[in-house]
Amino acid sequence: MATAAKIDPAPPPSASHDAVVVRFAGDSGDGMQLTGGQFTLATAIAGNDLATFPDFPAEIRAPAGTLFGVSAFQIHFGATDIETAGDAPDVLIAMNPAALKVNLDGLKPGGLIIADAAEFTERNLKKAGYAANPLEDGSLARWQLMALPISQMTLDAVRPFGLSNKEALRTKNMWTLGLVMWMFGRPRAPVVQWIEGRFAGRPELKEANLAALNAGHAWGETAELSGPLKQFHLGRAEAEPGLYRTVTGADALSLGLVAGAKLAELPLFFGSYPITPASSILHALARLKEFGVTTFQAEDEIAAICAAIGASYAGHLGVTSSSGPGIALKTEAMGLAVMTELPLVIINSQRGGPSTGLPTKTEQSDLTQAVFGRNGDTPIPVLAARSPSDCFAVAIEACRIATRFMTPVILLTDGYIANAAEPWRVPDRHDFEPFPAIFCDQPPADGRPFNPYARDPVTLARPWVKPGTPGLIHRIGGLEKSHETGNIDYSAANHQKMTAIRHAKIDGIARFIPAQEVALGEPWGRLAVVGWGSTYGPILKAVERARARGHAVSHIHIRHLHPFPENLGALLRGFERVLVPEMNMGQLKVLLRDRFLIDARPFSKVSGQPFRIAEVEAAIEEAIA
Amino acid sequence: MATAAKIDPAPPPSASHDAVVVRFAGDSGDGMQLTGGQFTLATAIAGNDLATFPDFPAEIRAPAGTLFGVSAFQIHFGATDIETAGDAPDVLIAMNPAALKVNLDGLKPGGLIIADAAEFTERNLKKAGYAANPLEDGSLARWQLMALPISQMTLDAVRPFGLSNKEALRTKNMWTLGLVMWMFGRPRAPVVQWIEGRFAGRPELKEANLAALNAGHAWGETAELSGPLKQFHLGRAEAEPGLYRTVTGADALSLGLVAGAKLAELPLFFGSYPITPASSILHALARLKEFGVTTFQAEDEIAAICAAIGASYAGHLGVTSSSGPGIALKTEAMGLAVMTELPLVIINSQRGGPSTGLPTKTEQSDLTQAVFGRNGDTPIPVLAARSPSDCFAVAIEACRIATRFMTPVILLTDGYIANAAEPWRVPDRHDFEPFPAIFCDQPPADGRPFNPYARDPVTLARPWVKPGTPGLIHRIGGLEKSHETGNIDYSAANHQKMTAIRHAKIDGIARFIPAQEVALGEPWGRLAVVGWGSTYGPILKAVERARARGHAVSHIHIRHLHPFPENLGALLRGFERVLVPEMNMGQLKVLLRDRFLIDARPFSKVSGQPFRIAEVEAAIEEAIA
Amino acid sequence: MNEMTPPAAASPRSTRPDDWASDQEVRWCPGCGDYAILKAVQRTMPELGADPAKTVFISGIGCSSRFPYYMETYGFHTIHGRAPAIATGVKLANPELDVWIVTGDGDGLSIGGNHMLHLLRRNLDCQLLLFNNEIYGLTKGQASPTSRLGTRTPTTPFGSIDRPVKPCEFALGAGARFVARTFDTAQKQLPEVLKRAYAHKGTSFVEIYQNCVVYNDGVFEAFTDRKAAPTSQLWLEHGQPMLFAGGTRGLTLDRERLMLEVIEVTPETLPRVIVHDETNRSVAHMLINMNFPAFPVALGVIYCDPRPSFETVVAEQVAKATAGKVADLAALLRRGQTWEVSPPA
Amino acid sequence: MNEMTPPAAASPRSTRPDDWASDQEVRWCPGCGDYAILKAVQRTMPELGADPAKTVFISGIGCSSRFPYYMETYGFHTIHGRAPAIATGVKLANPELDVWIVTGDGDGLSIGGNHMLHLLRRNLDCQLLLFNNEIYGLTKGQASPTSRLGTRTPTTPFGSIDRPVKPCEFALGAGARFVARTFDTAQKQLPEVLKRAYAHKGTSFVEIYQNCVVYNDGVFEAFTDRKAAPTSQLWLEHGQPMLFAGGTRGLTLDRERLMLEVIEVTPETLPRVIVHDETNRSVAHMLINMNFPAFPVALGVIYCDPRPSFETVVAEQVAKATAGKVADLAALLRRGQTWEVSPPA
Ligand SMILES: Cc1ncc(C[n+]2csc(CCOP(=O)(O)OP(=O)(O)O)c2C)c(N)n1
Ligand SMILES: Cc1ncc(C[n+]2csc(CCOP(=O)(O)OP(=O)(O)O)c2C)c(N)n1
Ligand code: SF4
Ligand code: SF4
Ligand SMILES: [Mg+2]
Ligand SMILES: [Mg+2]
Repeated sequence: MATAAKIDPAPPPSASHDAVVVRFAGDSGDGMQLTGGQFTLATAIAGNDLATFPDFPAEIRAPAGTLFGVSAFQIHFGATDIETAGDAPDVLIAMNPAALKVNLDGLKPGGLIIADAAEFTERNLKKAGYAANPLEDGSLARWQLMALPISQMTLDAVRPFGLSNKEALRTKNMWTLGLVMWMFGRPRAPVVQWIEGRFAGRPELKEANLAALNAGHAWGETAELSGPLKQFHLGRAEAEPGLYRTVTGADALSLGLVAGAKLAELPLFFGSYPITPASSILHALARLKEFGVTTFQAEDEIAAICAAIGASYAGHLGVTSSSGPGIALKTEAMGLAVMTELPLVIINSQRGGPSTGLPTKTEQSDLTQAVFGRNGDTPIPVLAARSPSDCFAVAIEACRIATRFMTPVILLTDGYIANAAEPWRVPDRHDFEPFPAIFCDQPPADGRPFNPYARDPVTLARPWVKPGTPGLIHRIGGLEKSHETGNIDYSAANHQKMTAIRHAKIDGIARFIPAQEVALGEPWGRLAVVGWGSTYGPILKAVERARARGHAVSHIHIRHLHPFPENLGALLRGFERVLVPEMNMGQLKVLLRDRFLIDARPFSKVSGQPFRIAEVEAAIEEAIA
Repeated sequence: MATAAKIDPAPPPSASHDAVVVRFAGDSGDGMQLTGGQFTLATAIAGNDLATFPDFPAEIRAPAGTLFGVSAFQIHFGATDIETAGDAPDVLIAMNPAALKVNLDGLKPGGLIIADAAEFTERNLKKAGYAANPLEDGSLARWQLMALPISQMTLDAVRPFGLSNKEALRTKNMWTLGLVMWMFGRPRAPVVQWIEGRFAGRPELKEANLAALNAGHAWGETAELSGPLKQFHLGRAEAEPGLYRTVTGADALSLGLVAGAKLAELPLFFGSYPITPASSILHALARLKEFGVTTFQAEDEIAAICAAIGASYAGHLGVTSSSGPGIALKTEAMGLAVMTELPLVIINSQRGGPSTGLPTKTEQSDLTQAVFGRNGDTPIPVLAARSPSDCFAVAIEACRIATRFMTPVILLTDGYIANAAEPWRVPDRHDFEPFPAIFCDQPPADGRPFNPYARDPVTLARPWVKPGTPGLIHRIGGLEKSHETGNIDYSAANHQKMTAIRHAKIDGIARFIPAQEVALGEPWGRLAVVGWGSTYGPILKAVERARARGHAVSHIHIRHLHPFPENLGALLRGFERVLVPEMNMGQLKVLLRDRFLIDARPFSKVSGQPFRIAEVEAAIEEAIA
Repeated sequence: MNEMTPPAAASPRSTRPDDWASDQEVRWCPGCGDYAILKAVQRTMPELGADPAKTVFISGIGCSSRFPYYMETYGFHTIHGRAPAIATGVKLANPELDVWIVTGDGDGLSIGGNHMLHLLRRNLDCQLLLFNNEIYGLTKGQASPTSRLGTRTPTTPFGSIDRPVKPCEFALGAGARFVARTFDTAQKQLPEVLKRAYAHKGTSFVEIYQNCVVYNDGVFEAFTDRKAAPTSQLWLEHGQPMLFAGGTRGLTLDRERLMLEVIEVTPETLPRVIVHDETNRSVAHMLINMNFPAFPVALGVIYCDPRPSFETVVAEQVAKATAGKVADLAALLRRGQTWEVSPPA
Repeated sequence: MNEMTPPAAASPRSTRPDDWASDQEVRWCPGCGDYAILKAVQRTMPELGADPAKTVFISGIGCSSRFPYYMETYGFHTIHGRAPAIATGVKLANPELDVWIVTGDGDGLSIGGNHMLHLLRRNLDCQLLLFNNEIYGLTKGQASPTSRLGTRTPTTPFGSIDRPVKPCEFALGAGARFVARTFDTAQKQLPEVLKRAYAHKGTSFVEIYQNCVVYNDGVFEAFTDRKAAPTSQLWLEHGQPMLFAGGTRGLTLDRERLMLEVIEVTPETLPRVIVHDETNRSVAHMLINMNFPAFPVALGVIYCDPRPSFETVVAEQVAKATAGKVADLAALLRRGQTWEVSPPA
């Protein structure tokens, strides 16, 4: 950008020069999620790597100015690989007193606060529980403070467009965005383009938003530069060549399902019932009818999974998706899918529990439920995505396993991944091997009766027959069935055999999945830090730092949680100690100890927030001590 | 009995002289369960110890003569401690060809077959899939055969009472019972008494049944005694002094709940939805209104548990009960009970799975579900009953833990225990310590606000307040709540704290339960055979035999499965090896390995049938080799 | 895996009742009303010109729900109460299939009431046969939601006290567009009702009174009995006056109290007898609510007023929403703003 | 643990609306119709002479289901759709409590439809308030079972195609004995309806149209609007003719087609106007099914015809079944045949 040359690069207020954490915080109505999203896009296009963490209240629209109505969006970006949304912000934008109060704790010592001074009115201060104005009473001395009358400056900037006061104030997020974009030298073009599209029908709003954006930007350029406001220069992150976009986990998962169905050459049937944070997948897929996607908003989660089972039975790729309480409701029907050996993908966007718990907070406390949570011996493969973009590949893998092995598959993601965004190299058609589904559509050649529970000797999958196929009429159901004919059979030997087969089929999947890799470090050493799911970023960074301090620590991140990759046991035995950081009370730990009889030690965090790198670092230090 | 003296005691056809296994098998319509039940009662009264195994078809009334319509009742009884229903029958009563075919496999070599020859007609043979009559073609040479025209002899005996042919034939089970009672010198008085009560309104049926019973008995007394039919003499089993009756697990569990509620000084609310094999508890309790028992047949399992939660909230002891698919449906609501910390007893009468599975067959495959099967970190104590009579004490223990610790409790029983009968020493009021429930009914003295999540420092239980209590108005729900006030609180620190408290409360129960005992053997040795639930009998007997052969084997049977007794880890570490026989694919094994990091080895049987002693014996031999 | 032969001819052929009987041994109690229904269905299928391979029977759990095993068609014996939900997935995935749901009073109205409600309001094209024996057969005789007040069962030893659901009334309340009622041994009329149900596009709700000989024997006898039939059964026919008892009695509307009334039919009173209009929802409610024996039991097609069926509307919306759109996955993946990272020079 | 003071006086005292407001901050969106309902309820409770400590509000999940937090009564915010089941346990355990259920169109009619059905047929004594905003508020605006055809939401981007449930019609079909309808801003009539609901012994089903300003703003405006009110609202009163538009129009029955009809009221036509009889179920169906704007929207108590309530019948049965029986646990344990094993001599 032209302006960049004019500015004297000053050291950023953060300790690190190649990555910065910015947190936008304001009232639910202040548009912080939108501001964050636009800044994310501009940052991605500027060539930084990044990770985001939207952190919004459970209420739809909480009363203005309250503490529980604060909505925040954090972004971590820089010239290096970014794997977490950042431990502690370098910069905090606080649009009102409540936003300041709720978010101050996390701010780095010496970090920069940009506050809308116009909103620090007596009324708002009181709502936030401040006795005195923190912008004035010296209580923020540990940080750098820029108190600007943002609301006022916005009103001035948009005056020409004749908006109501309320409408005019709504553009203050654009003013702020303009300022922050100037700070980090982000291109304004993508935001301009977005504003033009969004307000195409309301020219006065379009102009006002553009004006606010530009005014904020201009203010940065022209304001007194000796204050704490500095422009940062961050190099481009190194990235594999290719075409990039940003995706949230929910986006990538939806796209992965569409791609998975295409690779399987099947229409996709998605049965779901709204629930936070799973709904966004349903929302995304509902718009993709031209890709052969049928979405069905069912009356409840039971109907949703049952309809998906029905669709799979009829030859579609049935998928269902939910969270917490909704997943609990699906467990009976999961058993039916196991018994009838039909393909099915069950997506669990984990959130804080127990019960209704913390609907908008993240957690990984449904792993043991996924592996063990059904009546009977009822094995189901379990996969987990580790990051927003990873959701794409994991969704495809779930489709592959479900159709190839005729089995339900549970895919675990979580509230953090679902909402967080990161740059994603758009895959092309050669990145994934097709796995066309094979339907049995002919009776046996020799006139022998057709056996719906005859099995493929390699995968142990039973044949998939679409009702409607002449000559293959048969019946299935949830009662134990003869190991060949599929007719009801309660005999002792048959049940023993079928139980064994159901286990062997799922255990055997281990032979058809990639060997466990080491995410960072040697395949041996003093300590393996073993994780799964969305803790990938903090664990990787923490291990990186520990290694930088010379420790023989490696990071292993498991995608296939049931069955485990065949080499996992041997790999783990190559380490003296095993540490398992999880956002639960120690669930992967249970699986590892049971399976490999190794002294895997849990490191638990159950606060509804992702791990901080420093927390994992400290746990590593303790573990190797 | 007078007749006993007349008969020359002959060696029984079984190898063992102090215990015998008899299996009654016939068509579903032949009344075998009833016959078995009456024989059981007479046997108990005769002073033998015993165990039974009713084994009936899933169909309500299968077409006569078919293989799948065969219903069997096995009883093992003798002068020694009887802990299983017996590996292999010594005597098989086969009322038709299908009954013979289905049950012949298990019969001991040299065992006795008593068959109703009159039913071995061409038509019946064909229905059972016999090409030739096995009573005549020599195919039963390995066994001793007594083919009698029982139907014919019954018709002759009841002719005077003017019954229809159909009605008359219905009494043939009494003829058979009479014969078998003669064989084992059982007193007929209790059966006579039962017949008189049952047919009080139908004198002709009463007389006919009595006549049939006596005719069968007389036939034994007068028939040719040189054949395979011998009279057996079994001494009385040694038993603790006291008053005895027989109970099935379902009986004992129902009585235990009534007793538990009484010890807690609470009315009992039982919400359930019919399902095999859990329904019998609902049936039993529905008749006990005078004991302050409210039963509620809900529209489904979800409503059943929810109504029980509502009743507990209102100050009753809420209990719910189901099996397999029904338990799966309750998991969401269990989370609510954990979050709101209300007492609740959840009874799972386990049956064969997955899915609808094998409704009438037994299994213990819901243990990991009980421990892990919920969304979120949602700990619930888990108990298991080991025998029909043990159900009484375990039900009381479940009530105690639920009310004392303000928590749902899962009680595991299974289809085998539910239906099987054994002698039970009727407890008296001193056998169990009362544990009166304490309701909080007063606001804090000092005018401080009432905190529904304030805790008892010892048990960590929160106060139980009945709605209706003045001054203690408050609100609860399934969202995460502040650790004191119980108001909604999603903050990170609070969720971390509440998660920890919920775990600490349940883990802490370990301090208030009995230490783990050794069922048989030393608390150290080469091998610990560790079991839970209904495998108690076969494991005990197998360990007894192994010990008799000089092996350093002990039997440990766990009632408290979560949390484990505090000494369990140390106890198990005293053994070189640990073998875990289970009627599942290895579930307790998972818990033991995770918790104690010991190389517990599974021994699995998943056939819908209880273990045979010999199977466990063989596994022991292999494990110590 | 089974080896394959060359494709069989897939064209529908005419069938005989036997072609619809599977090789599975029928496992209901001797004398159970389910046998009669099975027979009637197997007899009717050929007349519908249906194709066994294109027919799917879907059921929940219960004695009644064993039905699919005995039909030589595709069959899915699912879980308790959920057949409507599974059927919805099947039919949305392949609208070409003839979908029949078989359920019981417990399966359909106790645990499964909610799915029934939503099936009916969505109006998925299928036939739903509810075998109402006013009891739980399979689990050995507990009270069901249709059991009459006072019914003594193992769970209601002192008599049932929950007021029973009226299945047809519930169906109408849920928005059903086709409601019919018949009984197991009505071997003449049952097939006719099945034909009408099959012809109706949308969810055809058919309540079939079914005798459970073991646990609830004879509860319907008072009106299903051959002797009682003329005076106790009112077989409805669209466009025909509501007559019974051999035409000697009829139904009329008491226009003051807005209620139905039974009248003796004479040439003078005949014009007062209501003519059955299947599309009149209000009259349907009244017919369903008539109390026996003060009134006869209304049987046959009580209500039929078609609306577009769910899977049709879904298909139409898909057609409209996708018109002119190309399913370009590569383009989809690139949607939104993208940027290029070029290989290092 | 809290320390205890001597027992407080438990006698009901007269209350003011403020006494019914809890100390919890109300967290609905500014402008949400839920506020008006809350206000009306808090205003009505004193008039009922109710006792806060004997009152329990039970809800499921949804914006509407947050209601109990704001009432200074006992409250239980349960799980999605299950409030009726929990309420059943509460009321059976303690019939003395005044039980109120608050639910939404999603909570009560989507996931919770089955429990609603069984609550209504059993007729548990409680008030059920269904806040119908024709949308899922809490989960951010997806279509609900009452959303109108064509409603565009994140899950129905091309318009909703499931035919909506009519809550009152469903309630009647489920056997409800009290059905009323009103709306959030009807601050005059809403309390009257609540009083009637409270007075009715049995399940009082009250549908309350409620405006969701964020996701479904203004869907009821056409008839709730003050200006439209006279011509669009028909407030029913038992024993009164069904008049609206300031008495210039009324409802009559077309006795040929057996359907309702709107007529201009003149002294001559007035006798033809139907007089509202709350106990007439058939007319209730017709009133509920009237299509707006061809017909006005029927409001107030549409149907009320009490039957014994569930917990009463349960209690009666218990009394009868236990009359003269003693709860002798020791005897119970000894029931059936017993034998004595004596200590070794
Ligand atoms: C989730 C679940 N709950 C309970 C059961 C047990 N169950 C099986 S069938 C049935 C009732 C069947 O009644 P109905 O639908 O009337 O069928 P019928 O046997 O009378 O034909 C019940 C409660 C089950 N299989 N699954
Ligand atoms: C088992 C379960 N499924 C889904 C959800 C998510 N959920 C919460 S409220 C709600 C719908 C609420 O709609 P409604 O009852 O109409 O209430 P409103 O918010 O409109 O007042 C849903 C789907 C949940 N909490 N639990
Ligand atoms: S129990 Fe009743 S419904 Fe079931 S098969 Fe037997 S007679 Fe028929
Ligand atoms: S989302 Fe709608 S229903 Fe919910 S609080 Fe906001 S306005 Fe009210
Ligand atoms: Mg039934
Ligand atoms: Mg709503």
